[in-house]
Amino acid sequence: MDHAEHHEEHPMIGYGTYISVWLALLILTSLTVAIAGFDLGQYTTAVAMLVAVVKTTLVGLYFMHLRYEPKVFHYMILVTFLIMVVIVIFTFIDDYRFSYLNHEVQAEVHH
Amino acid sequence: MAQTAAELSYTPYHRETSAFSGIFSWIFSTDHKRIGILYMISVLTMFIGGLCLGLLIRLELIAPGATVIDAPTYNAVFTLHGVIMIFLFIIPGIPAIFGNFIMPLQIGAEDVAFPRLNLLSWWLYISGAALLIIALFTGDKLPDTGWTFYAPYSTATEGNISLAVFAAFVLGFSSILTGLNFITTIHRLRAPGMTWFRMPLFCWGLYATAWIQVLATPVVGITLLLVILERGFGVGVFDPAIGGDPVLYQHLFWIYSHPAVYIMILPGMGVISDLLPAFTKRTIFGYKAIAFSTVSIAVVGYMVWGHHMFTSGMSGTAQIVFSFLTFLVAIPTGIKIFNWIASLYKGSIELRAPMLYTLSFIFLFSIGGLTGLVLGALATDMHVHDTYFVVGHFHYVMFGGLGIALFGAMHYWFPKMFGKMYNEAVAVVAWALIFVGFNVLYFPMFILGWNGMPRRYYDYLPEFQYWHVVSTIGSWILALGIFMMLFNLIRGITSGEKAEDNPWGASTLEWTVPSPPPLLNFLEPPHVTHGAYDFEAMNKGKKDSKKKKKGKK
Amino acid sequence: MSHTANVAAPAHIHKDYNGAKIGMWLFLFTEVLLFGGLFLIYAVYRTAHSHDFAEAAKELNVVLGALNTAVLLTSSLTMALAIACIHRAKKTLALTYLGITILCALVFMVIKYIEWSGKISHGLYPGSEFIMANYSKGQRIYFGLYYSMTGLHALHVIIGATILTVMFYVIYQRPNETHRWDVFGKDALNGCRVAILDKDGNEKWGSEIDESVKQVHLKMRYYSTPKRIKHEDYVSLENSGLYWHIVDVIWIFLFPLMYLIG
Amino acid sequence: MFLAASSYASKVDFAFYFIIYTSVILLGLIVGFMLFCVIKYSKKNNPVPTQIEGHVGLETAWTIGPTIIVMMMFYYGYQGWIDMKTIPDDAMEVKVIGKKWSWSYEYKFTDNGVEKVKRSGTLVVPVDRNVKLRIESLDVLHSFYIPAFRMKQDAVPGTPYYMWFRATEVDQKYDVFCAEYCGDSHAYMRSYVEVVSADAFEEWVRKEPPPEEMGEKLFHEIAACSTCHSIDGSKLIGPSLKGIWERRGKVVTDGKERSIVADEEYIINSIRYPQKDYAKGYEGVIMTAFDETVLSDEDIAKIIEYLKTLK
Ligand code: HEO
Ligand code: HEM
Ligand SMILES: [Cu+2]
Repeated sequence: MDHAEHHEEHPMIGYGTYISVWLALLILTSLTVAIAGFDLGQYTTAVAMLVAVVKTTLVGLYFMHLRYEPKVFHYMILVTFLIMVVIVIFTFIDDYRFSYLNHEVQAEVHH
Repeated sequence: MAQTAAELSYTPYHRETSAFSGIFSWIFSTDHKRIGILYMISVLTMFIGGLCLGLLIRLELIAPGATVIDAPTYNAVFTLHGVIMIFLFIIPGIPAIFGNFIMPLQIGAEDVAFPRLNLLSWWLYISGAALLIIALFTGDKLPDTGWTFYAPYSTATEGNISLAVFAAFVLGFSSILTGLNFITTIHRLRAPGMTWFRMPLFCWGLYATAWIQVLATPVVGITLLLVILERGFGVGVFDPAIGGDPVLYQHLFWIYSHPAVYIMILPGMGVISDLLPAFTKRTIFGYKAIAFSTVSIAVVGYMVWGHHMFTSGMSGTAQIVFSFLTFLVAIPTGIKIFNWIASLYKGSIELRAPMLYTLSFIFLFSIGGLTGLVLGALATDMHVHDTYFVVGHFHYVMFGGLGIALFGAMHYWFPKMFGKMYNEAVAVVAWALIFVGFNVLYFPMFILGWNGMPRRYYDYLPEFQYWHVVSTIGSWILALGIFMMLFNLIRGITSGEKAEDNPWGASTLEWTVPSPPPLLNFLEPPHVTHGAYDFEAMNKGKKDSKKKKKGKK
Repeated sequence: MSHTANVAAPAHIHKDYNGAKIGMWLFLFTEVLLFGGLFLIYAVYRTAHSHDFAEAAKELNVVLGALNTAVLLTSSLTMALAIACIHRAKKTLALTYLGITILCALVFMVIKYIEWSGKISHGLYPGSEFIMANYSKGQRIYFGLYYSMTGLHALHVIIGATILTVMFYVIYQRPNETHRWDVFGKDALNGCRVAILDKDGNEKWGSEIDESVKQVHLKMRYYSTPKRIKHEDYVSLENSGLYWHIVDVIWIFLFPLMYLIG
Repeated sequence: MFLAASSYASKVDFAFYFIIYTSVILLGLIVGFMLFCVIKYSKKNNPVPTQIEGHVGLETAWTIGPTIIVMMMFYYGYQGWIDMKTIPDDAMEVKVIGKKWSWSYEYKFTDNGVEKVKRSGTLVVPVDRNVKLRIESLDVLHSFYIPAFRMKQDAVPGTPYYMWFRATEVDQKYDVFCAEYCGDSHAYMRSYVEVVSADAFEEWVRKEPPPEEMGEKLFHEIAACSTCHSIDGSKLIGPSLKGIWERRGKVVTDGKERSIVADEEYIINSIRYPQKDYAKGYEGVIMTAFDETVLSDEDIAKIIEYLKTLK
């Protein structure tokens, strides 16, 4: 309750900022589409994901005002992000999920 | 006892009038205390339902062959027993009942951050329970997958799975709302002076739990949704006939359900950390160590889910990694146990009923946890996986851990919630029956499991009968104790003696308000100046305020 | 003294602006992890069947997908602008932007409908005989995931649009403010006086609270001017906005993962 | 203690007893200390408590101590397991097929240069010989469990998984269970391992049942149709097959009822695609589908011959 009294008003964000962010987002989208045209092989997805992360960061920082929010918000988002990473990494350690599905593989551990 | 001025002039929360009357003043109330009571009634009702199913399982297993029910019924009974106990009893259990009632009092708040969401969460709980019951009476065959809903059995069986799974989904939502509410409450509504490290450890337990509720439950939500989609439309992600991988289902299920076991136990551990100081009259040993171990259990708990899948056909590397990390979880848990028993040292110990539950928690949970290590070790789990050893393990940790902590909490906070006292002698006898019955019921399961008795078996080989009979007898002793305990508490509500504001002489904030508390909890806004278990400061504070009062006169 | 505090208190709990936002963000986390589960499944199968996924993705129409991305990004912009306008107490402009946002949601759904119905009419849906007969395991899973993921996302678009419509109505209703206090049973209020004073402090209207009064109900009308705008006026709009943006963010990932695999 | 009859069973047991004994000691110390405190520092004996906030040294000790202990537990667990997971190259392969609700086994062997397959409802293995199991499932998850060997591996439809063992005691018979819940008769999905001498094994593999008995063997043991279909008219999970041959009956196809005659075509379809037509009264009861890899066309013909005898 002690926090309630002094909630900080974040500065007014200009319309211009929003419009520039929007333009950047549109440009990044065209970039992804364009890149998909070239054949970057295994990097295509990596680049597409990188662009998606940049876009998300823009949306988060400006449209969702994260730039102006207290630190707690940032920590909480970090925790969620890390959990997501942990879940993916630990599932991927079980690499039988990829090889087994298509063809037969030995179940032994090779040393 | 002479009534003080404060007592004369306040209305306890349950007498407070509101826009609604009668039962509606409860089921539409947004008061965290009323919602806590609503949860208490509904969760305990579900518990008794699950308990009866458990007794039925045990009765069936008293002899090999058909005894009282047929195989499909038996399979539905253990499925329902598991689903009810997990989703309707143990996960909501302590957070929804005592988290709701006690936590805002402990941090000096008037209510939780989102009272209306809190009510919605209860309604979702009730809807989930109702859906589950509807699932029993509709469809061709009862749901019979076990509480784990493993694919592809769950996507193919003719049992009424979709509705049961949807019920679990709704209950997950209810759990998420509770978690979200508690995190916000603890962040925003702590009273002036209530710093993080002055919070009672119960709040720490709830805080860590709430994060798991928020960050793990959605994963099982989507998994269960996919099971429904699989049944309805054949999307194929878990169905090998279409191209899916059933083992991936297990990954997703346990990504939630292992962290969920810490949703179950952390609030219980919080209760124990609160009860110990109250009955030893000394500060807890290693407050920060306990707080940090709570958080680290929650964190490491995210990385061990694979230990449920050692025989499922997971890669060798994954098995080694998951086994290793499983052992790491034992360390913070051990830290808690050691700090708890150190908190007994040089205390002034009073063996009241809640304290008896506390001590038996430490004993039973340790047995459960230590047998968890047998399961976590690779070689031994290959043998005991899916046997009664596992059944023994999880009843010891869930029932012997959280269940017993819940019983302890029910006795400990009883006077605060109802303003009455139960009969101490009956409470102790009931405790003794529960403690003995519990061990007679579940300990034989370790022996059965080590000897190769698989779980979810309707029938078994004659050589297993001896320990099954012992176990069944234990179930009756346990049930007797539980009914005695419940009876004693209900009698306490109807005709118990009036309780004081702080009958145990405990040090946390909830004991500074009248029993039962008024609608907005505190007659005067609290100002916290010392740690949760600082008995010296508390006693000094009391003397000071007495002096002040005298001075005024 | 203490009892007046009791009565006034609930109002100020709800004023915890940061609390409301934390709650919303926590909810967004659950949304992220809900989709996270699907993305995890996607990642596993994509790794296992990368070739099949690329083949199957050719069935999707990149132009429509890109168009929908642009539509959602634009709607995110107008959403942010609507909030910025409320900040500046420009109600009509805010409503206009909000209207455009809702319109974008509709356009998105129409395009989605065109895409889905086109596919379904070709027999491209999970469990169809066509798919079972002509497609490999990996491709079937791709379509299973395509429908599950975009379907769940579309559901979120619908929910989001509904919330925004409600917000539209709520803002439209402003500046009527309703306050309600239950005084029944609060003995401490007995004998208190409720009054309206003019700017010189003269009482223009007043009344005693006695046992017969059960509730005090105040309906106020004010005009939003930058000075008068309070957090309560837009925290719910901001929270709806946050929800809308997360729907957009999920699409930002879905689009390349579903449409652009080469 | 109960028997341990595979090469790695003793390592499993060692890990088990290591963990159990360590745990018993720890638990004993914990309970002992608790009881000591409860008595020594009871309210009566110690009315004034001493406030002790904590102790860094102790805190460190009971972090490091347990860490060492659990690492040892992990290590022994790993030791036993790595043996189970390292399949010797010279192992003889046996295919294990799980389905609702029976296990069956297939052995490949060469007889005078001809590749042959032996099928059985009991897992017969030679003593002291490495046996590699290729574990498959035809319908849902099962788990192949031999307690005496301390061995378990899930059978996952769509993917084969491997496990191995070496039986150490000759002329023994051990129980095999299914350890993964798989439906109504899960508890009855049992089988046996018979450990025999090497010579006895060779003889057994080569011994074919007379052709006219093969249908019966398939029905009762290998395909184990008999777990769900009785031959005496009683109702089990599925309809009884007593007098099935050329019987007239009603089935439900896509929700519509139609009449059929149980001729050869109908029976073959019922085995290959059981979910197409449901016998009336058994709608929705899922039977395992048998494809060519499990029951060849000749096998089905033999089964039909057998069914003809069930009058
Ligand atoms: C409240 C719930 C709860 C809790 C807290 C735990 C805690 C633990 N569990 Fe358990 N579990 C729970 C509930 C379940 N577990 C299961 C299954 C399960 C399995 C899979 C078994 C299988 O299917 O093959 C493993 C490997 C474990 C391991 C552990 C471990 C290592 C811990 C540790 O957290 C325990 C830590 C505690 C310890 C170690 C004791 C106290 C410490 C002391 C005394 C200090 C000294 C200790 C040392 C030096 C080591 N569990 C299942 C089965 C699900 C199903 O299949 O249906 C359930 C429901
Ligand atoms: C008198 C009380 C109880 C009895 C007699 C009892 C008995 C049993 C038995 C015998 C089984 C094994 C069934 C089988 O594998 O065939 C079982 C399963 C289970 N029990 Fe209990 N139990 C009781 C209370 C509880 C409580 C309090 C909880 C949770 C807190 C619980 C949770 C479970 C779960 C999750 C399962 C697994 C169900 C499944 O396999 O899907 N039980 N119970
Ligand atoms: Cu676990």
